[in-house]
Amino acid sequence: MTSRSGTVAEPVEASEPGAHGYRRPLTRADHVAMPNAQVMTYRQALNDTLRQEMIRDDKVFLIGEEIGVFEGSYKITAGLLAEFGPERVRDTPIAEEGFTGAAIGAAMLGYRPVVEIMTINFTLKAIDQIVNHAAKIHSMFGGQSSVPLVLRTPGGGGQQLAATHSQNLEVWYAHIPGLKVVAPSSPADAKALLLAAIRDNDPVIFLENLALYNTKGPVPDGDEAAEIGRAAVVRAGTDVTIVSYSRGVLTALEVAERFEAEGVSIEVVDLRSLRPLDRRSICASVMRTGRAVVFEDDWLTYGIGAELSATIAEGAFDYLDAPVRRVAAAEVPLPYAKPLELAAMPDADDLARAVRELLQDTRFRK
Amino acid sequence: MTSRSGTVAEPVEASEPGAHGYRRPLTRADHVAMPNAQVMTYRQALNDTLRQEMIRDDKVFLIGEEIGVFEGSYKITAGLLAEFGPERVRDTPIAEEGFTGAAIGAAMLGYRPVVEIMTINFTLKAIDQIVNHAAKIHSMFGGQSSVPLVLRTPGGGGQQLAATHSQNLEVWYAHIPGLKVVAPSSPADAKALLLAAIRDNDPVIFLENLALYNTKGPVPDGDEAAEIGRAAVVRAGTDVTIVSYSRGVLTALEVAERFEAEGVSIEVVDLRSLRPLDRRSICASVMRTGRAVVFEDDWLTYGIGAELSATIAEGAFDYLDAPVRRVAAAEVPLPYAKPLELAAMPDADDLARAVRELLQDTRFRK
Amino acid sequence: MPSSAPVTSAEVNQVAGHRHEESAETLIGFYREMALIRAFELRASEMYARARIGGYCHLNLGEEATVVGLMDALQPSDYLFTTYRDHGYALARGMEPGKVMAELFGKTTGVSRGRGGSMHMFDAERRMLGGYGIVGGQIPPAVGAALAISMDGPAGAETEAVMCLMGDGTTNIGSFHESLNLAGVWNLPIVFVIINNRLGMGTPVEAASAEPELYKRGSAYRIPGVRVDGNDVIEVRDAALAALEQARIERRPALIEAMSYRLRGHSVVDPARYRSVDDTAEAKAQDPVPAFRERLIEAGHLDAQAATAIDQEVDLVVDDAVKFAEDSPDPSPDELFDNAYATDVANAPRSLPGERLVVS
Amino acid sequence: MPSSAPVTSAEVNQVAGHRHEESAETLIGFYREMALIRAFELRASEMYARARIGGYCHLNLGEEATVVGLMDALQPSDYLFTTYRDHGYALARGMEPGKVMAELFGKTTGVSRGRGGSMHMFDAERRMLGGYGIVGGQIPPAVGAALAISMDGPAGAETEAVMCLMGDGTTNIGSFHESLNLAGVWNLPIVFVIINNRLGMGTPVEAASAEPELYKRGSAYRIPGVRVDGNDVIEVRDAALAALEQARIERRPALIEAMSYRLRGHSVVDPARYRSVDDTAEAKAQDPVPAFRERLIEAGHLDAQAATAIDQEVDLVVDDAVKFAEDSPDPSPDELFDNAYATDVANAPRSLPGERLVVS
Ligand SMILES: Cc1ncc(C[n+]2csc(CCOP(=O)(O)OP(=O)(O)O)c2C)c(N)n1
Ligand SMILES: Cc1ncc(C[n+]2csc(CCOP(=O)(O)OP(=O)(O)O)c2C)c(N)n1
Ligand SMILES: [Mg+2]
Ligand SMILES: [Mg+2]
Repeated sequence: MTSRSGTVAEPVEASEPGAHGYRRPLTRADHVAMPNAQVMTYRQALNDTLRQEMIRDDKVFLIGEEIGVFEGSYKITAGLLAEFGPERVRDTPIAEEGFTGAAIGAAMLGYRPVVEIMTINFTLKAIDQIVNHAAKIHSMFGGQSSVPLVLRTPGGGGQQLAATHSQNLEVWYAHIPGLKVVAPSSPADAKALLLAAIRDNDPVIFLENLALYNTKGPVPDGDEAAEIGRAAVVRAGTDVTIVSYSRGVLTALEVAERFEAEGVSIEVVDLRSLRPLDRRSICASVMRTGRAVVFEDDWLTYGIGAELSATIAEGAFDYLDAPVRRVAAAEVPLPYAKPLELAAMPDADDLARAVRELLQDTRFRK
Repeated sequence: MTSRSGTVAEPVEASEPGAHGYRRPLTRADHVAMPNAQVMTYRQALNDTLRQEMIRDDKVFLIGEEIGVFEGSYKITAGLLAEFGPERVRDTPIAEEGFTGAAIGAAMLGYRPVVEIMTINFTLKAIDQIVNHAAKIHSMFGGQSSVPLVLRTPGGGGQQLAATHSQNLEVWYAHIPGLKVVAPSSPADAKALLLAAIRDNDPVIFLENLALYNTKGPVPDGDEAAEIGRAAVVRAGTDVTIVSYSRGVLTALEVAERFEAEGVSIEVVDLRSLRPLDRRSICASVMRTGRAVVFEDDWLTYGIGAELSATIAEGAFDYLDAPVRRVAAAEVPLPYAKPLELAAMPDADDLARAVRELLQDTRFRK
Repeated sequence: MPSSAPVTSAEVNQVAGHRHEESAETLIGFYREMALIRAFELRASEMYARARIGGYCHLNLGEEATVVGLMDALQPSDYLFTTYRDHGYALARGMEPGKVMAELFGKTTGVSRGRGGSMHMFDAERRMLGGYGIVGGQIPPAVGAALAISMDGPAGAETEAVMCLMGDGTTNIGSFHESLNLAGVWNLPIVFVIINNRLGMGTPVEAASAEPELYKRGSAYRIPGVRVDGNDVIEVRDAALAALEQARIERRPALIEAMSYRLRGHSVVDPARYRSVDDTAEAKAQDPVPAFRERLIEAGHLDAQAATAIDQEVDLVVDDAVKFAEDSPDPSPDELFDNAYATDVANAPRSLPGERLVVS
Repeated sequence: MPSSAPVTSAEVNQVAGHRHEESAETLIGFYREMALIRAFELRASEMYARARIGGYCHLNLGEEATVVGLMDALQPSDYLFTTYRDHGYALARGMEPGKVMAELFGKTTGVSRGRGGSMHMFDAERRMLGGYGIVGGQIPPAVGAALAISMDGPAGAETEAVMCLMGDGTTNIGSFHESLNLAGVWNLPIVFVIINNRLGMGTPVEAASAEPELYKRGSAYRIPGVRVDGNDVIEVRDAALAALEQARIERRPALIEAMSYRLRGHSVVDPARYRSVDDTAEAKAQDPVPAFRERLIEAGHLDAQAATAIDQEVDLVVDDAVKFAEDSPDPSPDELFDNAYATDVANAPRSLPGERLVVS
């Protein structure tokens, strides 16, 4: 068995379970100069951006369970009911299929609903509406209608929520033509990608992560949207590429820091968009470094990392000095007990070990 | 644009849509000697096996929409209501979540339900029960209960059923720990894997394919179950490995025949089990041939082929002469119109072209 | 108590006061529409047998009176959501028969540009927001359209409403429940219509629904329900008018169950062997199209010759539709990625099967 | 008509004839159980604050009378399916407090071996077939258990039945509808119980359910419904007995709505700021545990001293439970793949994060 590094708790909101936060390594925001930026949490960036877009466009409205009176399970919508009223911050019964479908219908009539589903685990209840309806309507009806809808939902384990409440099922959505799937890793991207998602005319799955809500970083003023479909090199390096997304990027950056001390230069690619997938940026990085590790919280087989590994092996074949390494979760329903949860979930130590083995396998010399 | 080969229609059952069958190339059954085997359709093999298992074990029962009086949308359960009565061949209301969940509960009490969901597209309605319940119950409750359930469902496009009725979503299930997923490509495997699935104590997704039901092959007598988790080399070859499953295997075998005439020897690996995935057999084949093409009906990005390509690149890195080639469907909701459907779905010509390019890239010489 | 006492159609009509004498012209117009649907569906069946149409193909044969009655009650500004059994609704909502047939043929001139086929007719202009192939799939979006209307502005006799159609078998799926509850709790202008043709594929209503009097199912959401004779175009129309009025003015949802009879199999390829001779005979005996023709002749609105002239006229319309569809171009494979997305984005996949992954 | 007339609890009890005087011993036993749940939940809350318990943790505080009444009505051979709010049910169904606490602590001695945690208590022997965390997720499997019973053999007073619990908010999700319909159409021996604590997280019943009198929702499936005072342990127990009897003997499902009041937030970390001072005060005023204590003292079944003795006794039980949980071993990471599957198969994945893919 591997030993696990202890995690340092950050203060968590009362509405969040457990006390197992993550150490916040440097984020993208720390690496990129941002004029007119304020430092804030990922949660705050989401909240501000929702507010900003609701002010800008009165067709934008929020819909979901407990987003109004309760202010959201994870308090992302705090204060918005008071500001915009119950019609634009619409609390729903527990009926994910019904209200997600209703958001689709409203979108077909020109509204721009932002749906919150409490966690990605519950999106399964609405998946027929998401995949067989939202994703199909534009194309199947010959372009006569579109579904400008954003579905915000957090994924991720590590909070001792056990098997049914700790999944990372984004690969399912990332697989579906007609959907777009984005997964910001920093507060700045949370804002920029949410702006892009709300303004896009297609259904966008906006993946959040329980462990990111309290992370902090600078967020620029203004309203510059990100470009959906583009990855970002969030840390430049020359020796190894780590590709990840969402929470995984923080772990990747942490590991990159560790190796810097040893003189190993790691480049970190943040996917940001899972669909479309920016194969070009991923492969370009690996062409520079010749070594690749892909990192995700999800189960290994048929996960996001499978596509990444395949993409790299196919697109940068001649540049690879050794096979791509995948670091992902153990393939079991995530147990409740902390020692088992820690053993099952990939962490910085696991990632560092894989990087180290890859360096050895390729006889890396400074 | 690529040109598409015409397809030759086989007689289809009255309950099947369209007249667009597939040419039946040689199947595994034609290549393996089978004593005491009768030639029959894939449909008949399923029907016989269900009957056989219901006779053997009175805990086995069938449940699903229109499986009794209507004899099944695709007539897989024909005659069974008359033979076993409405309790063991249970017609249900249109309520996939309800009756799949009910099958789970019955399985927890010791029954062995075989659920039919008309097509994989409708499994989305039941997916919370499948993924958050059937797949979790054994592990999450500490092994105190198990869910010996088989969920039979056909996938696949090519019948002009349009975007919501033509999907291949098996990769979703193949991704989930706690589930087993099998996908027979021949009548013999349909029997052997169904026997295995029914006798297994875990939930097994049993993937059928609309285009396979009328295909024929020898099916051995007796009741030898297959081993879940093992792939099979269904055609031996030395120059290229094609990895596929379900209907794709037939296309792979057809292409292999084509190339044989040119003196290129193609090995075909039939996954049979998508979860667990038999990485060893896949990589062993590629280590022999040095060239790999993966073929599937599903969309390319994050499909089954992504995992296969990654697996090969990671497991047979030093044996590959060129990157793995993936042949899969164009990433659009499948259109109704035949020319568009043909353009979107991968066929033998597409596969042959990829094989030919791979041979060229690797300067293949006889 | 709104949830317990079943409301009869007579009551609804009285309340709303819609029962009035129809002019001969109106009635003849209804007959023409019913006859057109009948002719169109028979031709569709034939075209399927001749492999001009593929996939699944579900017909409205036997449901013509319901189709025409419902569509007549709608205002042009109302929104319609329906099922895969949608040809008749497309026609009665005013879509050109040629374009409907072209959709069945998978042609670029089809109402959904050949992308949707039989199950997926759509016409943004006529506010027919789709036939849907997933059982119950149309209901939540229909509720959402009603939600949009309710957000657009206050109630009133001139405001828009939504009509959402479904089969009897569909009342047993979860989305039915979630949707009716949402419509009830949010007070939305929507009329749910159950076309009870007594079967969901081969399953009788009694085997599928623990409460087989389906109009009563609204009681779980305080939505009043009414059962009407689906073979009576006027009764259907009046019930729909009353329900739509309630939806517009009171912003309260309503539920209508139209009792109907499927003349043939579930789809064109279903020989319906599971149906008894008696049952098939009864369906035929209740066939609304000849019955309405008879009724108009008896009432003196039409003579046999005029009726036959209509039958011939709609046959010609269908001939033209077939010709239009046949002459229309097939979509070109080059168009495969058209409308893949409504907003273009970077790196959207556009590879054809087997194409080399281009990344550099 | 079974679907329209609401049945009162009094009627049910009369019909089934269960209302009889309870012995002092029985009543005191009920109090002890209620007091135990109360003490256990308060300690669980404390242990959560001290980070001994993680994840989500939902308490039965305020629902003790309902919990005890329902569990008393069950035979040992009956099956129970419940929600994530399951500690009290686990205790009242006879699971050892130490093992329940150990589950909360994530220990190997927990009732689900530490795999499930607060939301997922399970005891095969006691036929408690699980707490379930997905809203409505337990309902279809519960119906399936009843289906299994119905396939096992004919009805009868001695046969098994299923009890399926859910919250008020849960009645709005699709699986509720599908499941009740299946139970109705298949005549299954199951009793559905809605614990109406007036809130689903922060949402009041009236904002979530178009028919807020939830016992009436059975009418859409011809399932008779009854509303009982969830603070009255005897009334709850009697309604459950009557419903179970009907399920056993007639193989007909039943629906009970127990009116209750959640004393605290939705889960231990919810400060419930959305609740008014009045509402919280009322919940407290209706608190069933002190009320029942009072009642027993007034009736002369207990004196204050004896009551206090019980309170102290259950506190000791909980002390022991905590000690047992604390002393129990943590699961070892080596056990991660235990029970990954019930039947071993070739190539089942057993890699730890970051391990090299071994294939040759
Ligand atoms: C979710 C789902 N399950 C099953 C099907 C297959 N199916 C198509 S139509 C149908 C019967 C529907 O019956 P009903 O609602 O009465 O409508 P009708 O066909 O009689 O108009 C079924 C089961 C489907 N399309 N979607
Ligand atoms: C499908 C699904 N949606 C949402 C949730 C989050 N959730 C957990 S409990 C709950 C409220 C349930 O309310 P109710 O049924 O009244 O039960 P109570 O908690 O009051 O006992 C919600 C929305 C969930 N667990 N599952
Ligand atoms: Mg029907
Ligand atoms: Mg509640």
